[in-house]
Amino acid sequence: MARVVVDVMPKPEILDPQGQAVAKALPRLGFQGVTEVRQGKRFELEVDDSVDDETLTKIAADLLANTVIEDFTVRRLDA
Amino acid sequence: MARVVVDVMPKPEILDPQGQAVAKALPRLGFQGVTEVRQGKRFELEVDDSVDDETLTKIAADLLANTVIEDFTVRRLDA
Amino acid sequence: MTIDTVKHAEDTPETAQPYRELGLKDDEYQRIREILGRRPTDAELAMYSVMWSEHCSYKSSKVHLSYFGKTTTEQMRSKMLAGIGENAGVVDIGDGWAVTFKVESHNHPSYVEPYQGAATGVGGIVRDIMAMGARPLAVMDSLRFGPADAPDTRRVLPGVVAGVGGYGNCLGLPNIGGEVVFDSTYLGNPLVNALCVGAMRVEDLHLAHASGTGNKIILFGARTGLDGIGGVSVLASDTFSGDETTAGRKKLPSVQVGDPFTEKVLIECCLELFREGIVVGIQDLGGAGLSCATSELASAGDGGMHVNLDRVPLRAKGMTPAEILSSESQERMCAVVKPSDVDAFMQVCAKWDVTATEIGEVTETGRLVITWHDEVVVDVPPRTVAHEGPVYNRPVARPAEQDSLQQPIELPRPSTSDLHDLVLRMAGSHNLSSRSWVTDQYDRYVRGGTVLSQPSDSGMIRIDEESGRGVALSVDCNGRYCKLDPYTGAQLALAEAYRNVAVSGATPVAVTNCLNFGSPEDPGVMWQFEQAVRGLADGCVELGIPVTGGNVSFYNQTGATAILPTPVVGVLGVIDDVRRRIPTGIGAEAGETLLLLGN
Amino acid sequence: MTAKIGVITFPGTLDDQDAGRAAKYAGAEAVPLWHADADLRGVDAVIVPGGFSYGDYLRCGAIARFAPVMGPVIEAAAKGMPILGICNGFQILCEAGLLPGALVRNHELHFVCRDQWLKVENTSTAWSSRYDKGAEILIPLKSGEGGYVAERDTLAALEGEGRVVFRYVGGNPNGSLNDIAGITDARGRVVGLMPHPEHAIDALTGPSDDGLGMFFSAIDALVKA
Ligand SMILES: Nc1ncnc2c1ncn2[C@@H]1O[C@H](COP(=O)(O)OP(=O)(O)O)[C@@H](O)[C@H]1O
Repeated sequence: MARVVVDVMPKPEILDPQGQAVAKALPRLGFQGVTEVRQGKRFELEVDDSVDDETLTKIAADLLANTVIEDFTVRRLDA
Repeated sequence: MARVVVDVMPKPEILDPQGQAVAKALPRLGFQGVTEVRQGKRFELEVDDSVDDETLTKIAADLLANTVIEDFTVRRLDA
Repeated sequence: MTIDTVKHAEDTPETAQPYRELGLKDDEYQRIREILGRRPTDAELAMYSVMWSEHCSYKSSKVHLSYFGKTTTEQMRSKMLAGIGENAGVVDIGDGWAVTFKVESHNHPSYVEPYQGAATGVGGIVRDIMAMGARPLAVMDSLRFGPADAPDTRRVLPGVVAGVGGYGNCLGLPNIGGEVVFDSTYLGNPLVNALCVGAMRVEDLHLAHASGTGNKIILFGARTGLDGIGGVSVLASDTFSGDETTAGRKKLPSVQVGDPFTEKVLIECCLELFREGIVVGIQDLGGAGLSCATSELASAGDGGMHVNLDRVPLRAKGMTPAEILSSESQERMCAVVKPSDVDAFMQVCAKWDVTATEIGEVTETGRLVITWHDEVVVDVPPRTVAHEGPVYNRPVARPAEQDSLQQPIELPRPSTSDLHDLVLRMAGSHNLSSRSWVTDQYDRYVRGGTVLSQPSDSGMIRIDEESGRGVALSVDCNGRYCKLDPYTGAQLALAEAYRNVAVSGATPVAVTNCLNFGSPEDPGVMWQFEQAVRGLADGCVELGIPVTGGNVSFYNQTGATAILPTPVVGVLGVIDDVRRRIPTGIGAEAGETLLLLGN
Repeated sequence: MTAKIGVITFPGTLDDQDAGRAAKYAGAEAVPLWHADADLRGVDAVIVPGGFSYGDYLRCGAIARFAPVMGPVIEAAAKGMPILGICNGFQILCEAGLLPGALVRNHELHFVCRDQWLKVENTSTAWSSRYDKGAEILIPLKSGEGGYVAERDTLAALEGEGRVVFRYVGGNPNGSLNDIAGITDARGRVVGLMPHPEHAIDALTGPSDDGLGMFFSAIDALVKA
């Protein structure tokens, strides 16, 4: 068994309304000094040891991320 | 300037319809061996050096996560 | 970075320019050189190429669309306050109310990225309606996909429906109807046509023009980013290495991401600006971004315009003037405001937390001059960009296969047991099954004025809460009929939409359309197009209601195969009291008599 | 004297006009309240209407709950003012801590717009006294994040104290725990629900006029007070 994390973030040049909403809200709530916010997704997967890195990348690219507008990274956590 | 990542995940006992939907879809797409999926959010913040850890935790707890249903972690990335 | 200024262009007449990559033909490029008396700058080339594209210039359709104007009589025009050529058509519906409506395609973007493509399609048509001075009141969507069980349909359809819903729901516009059609010709070319309807008091009608020397040009709404830059990136790639953060970045995805929240706030902000009476002219930023907004405003105005492009608030670093002019960032508007009203304008924007920036002013030079840090990068006669683009008389030829298509086939009379099976098969077919999977994802209640929506034949909304005055709308088309006979097929689409509106109790008054066809370079497609336009126009004369606007989408084709000719027709009807609407459905009471009308 | 019911508008609020119209249909005066004003303009009750405040991109209601107007709303709630949160308003009240629990993505991940039957479970709140206990009412539901969740103890307390006001019947549309459609605070003055009573005030524009009962109930509660 392994624990895998896939992080999916909007591509840098793509508009991120979610991150923007947070960035705009912070000063209103009295938090200064946060200059940029981007919001993406984090997936935590439990996978059998039989699942190789290539498969994980395919899962991320095909299902978890929309590669037209998002980038992703896959990493195994140490048990 | 520092880069900060806040990960927000649904609490283990709370229903996670999005993670469940992914878990269900995987075998249909021919991917075996993924036994559990949870979906949360990942925030990437650019913050001035003046922003201390306590403030970051407050931002995460007050705004980025709803602690009734979500857990969060805050970490600074090395530049 | 070096910027290609007008002066630089004059000094370097021989510089090779990537006009072909930008979609311009040799003779079109030559014409630009003649108009300017020199080679265009990068920024000018970006502007001309996008404004002279099929999508913006209607260069292949113009000669045919003029038939609408020729056939519209004074009688038909009597209720029309604005027609073809404006952002959207406007009709007088009585009691001092004016209604504006239009349908537009977002086909290709929805294939590339279904959710965002469909979402920004809704966003774009809503801004068109807003630019007339109206409050948007409802949306509809007319959708076509490949076979329901094809893998690509499974990718495209859920995303499109979620996108239409996601954007419209978040904007607070009820979805009051539409279509979902499946046919194999749409597999690589799904159609996403979105309609918006809005209303205003007659005296609040706004037209897009920049007049009054000294008046200020204000850009407001979202910041400008690298959205939809696509082809324009070729302009810089020669000169710069592929560093992602500066100009010369690699080819960017021409995908725009919508932000419906920003648009909702923009709507409320615009309506407040209209109420305050401080807007001289207004234009939405659509397909061709600032290129379109500045050249169209200037072209429709009475003088010239000067724009300081470096004032435009940007979202990305290192954008070039060409990129800024071509950016398709969503949720932006451009207004012309008297200098004495600028403060008041800015205050309203501040109340709604909308970014607003004065980017230029109306001049009396008769030219559109755009500067970048005090250097002139564009200096053009605005009409040559916006209204005097190329016009093509493309070859038209009736396809040879048309005769065989129309061969009558002898069909055997079905037996009773055949009919039973047939009815079951039809009821279970993808084209006739329930649409609730789609419509259940759309808010039909928001605003509290929806009187009819799914599963009714037409959508109906109340406009005046006191009197109950309202409008009904239906969009329809059967591409298979249009393939058999585009002239009659277009008339059938018109007749169907007309009937759907009439049976709800409303009186049809106006027509809009979205003409989705294959490549205009195929004479057979051009023939379908010409026939459909004539059929629709002649049908309108017969019914006595005018076409007030529309949209043309060409190049819907995969390889040599075009989509079915799909002239989607929208009909608007007026009802003086929505309480007298006629709901769809039979069998509400026992003993009802069923009558069949017509033959 | 006519009851004054305040209706809050946040950036991105959509059903404020509708909530005001419903209050008027029931005979109250509807008073618009602006998110940026820390003032309730002397109203007797408050409705936090539906929509997508700030786009709801982060989490529904997460940003709206910090708006200046929410300060006095929280104070007024403590004093027993009737407060109704509808859909996004319900989410905001949960985020603000005026109601327990939270709302998550619908279990099928789609936005759902449908005419929904609800069972009225508690008729002693400020917003439900006009209904008969056990009555079934038809109200539009339209939301993408309407699944009610709470920790086990919270849920047990809500059920034990009879604080579930409305329950979905005829199928659970969004995966809400215990089919919960709406709940109340301990005193029965603050109520939040996902379905939209303001869209069910006239059979012309809604599936029924069953929603009017909530607004009449509030006016009754104000007259009694
Ligand atoms: N894409 C859509 N968006 C909104 N409403 C739709 C859509 N497709 C169908 N509808 C609505 O669903 C109902 C049924 O559609 P349809 O089966 O095409 O009806 P009909 O065959 O009577 O035109 C109609 O009220 C129609 O407006």
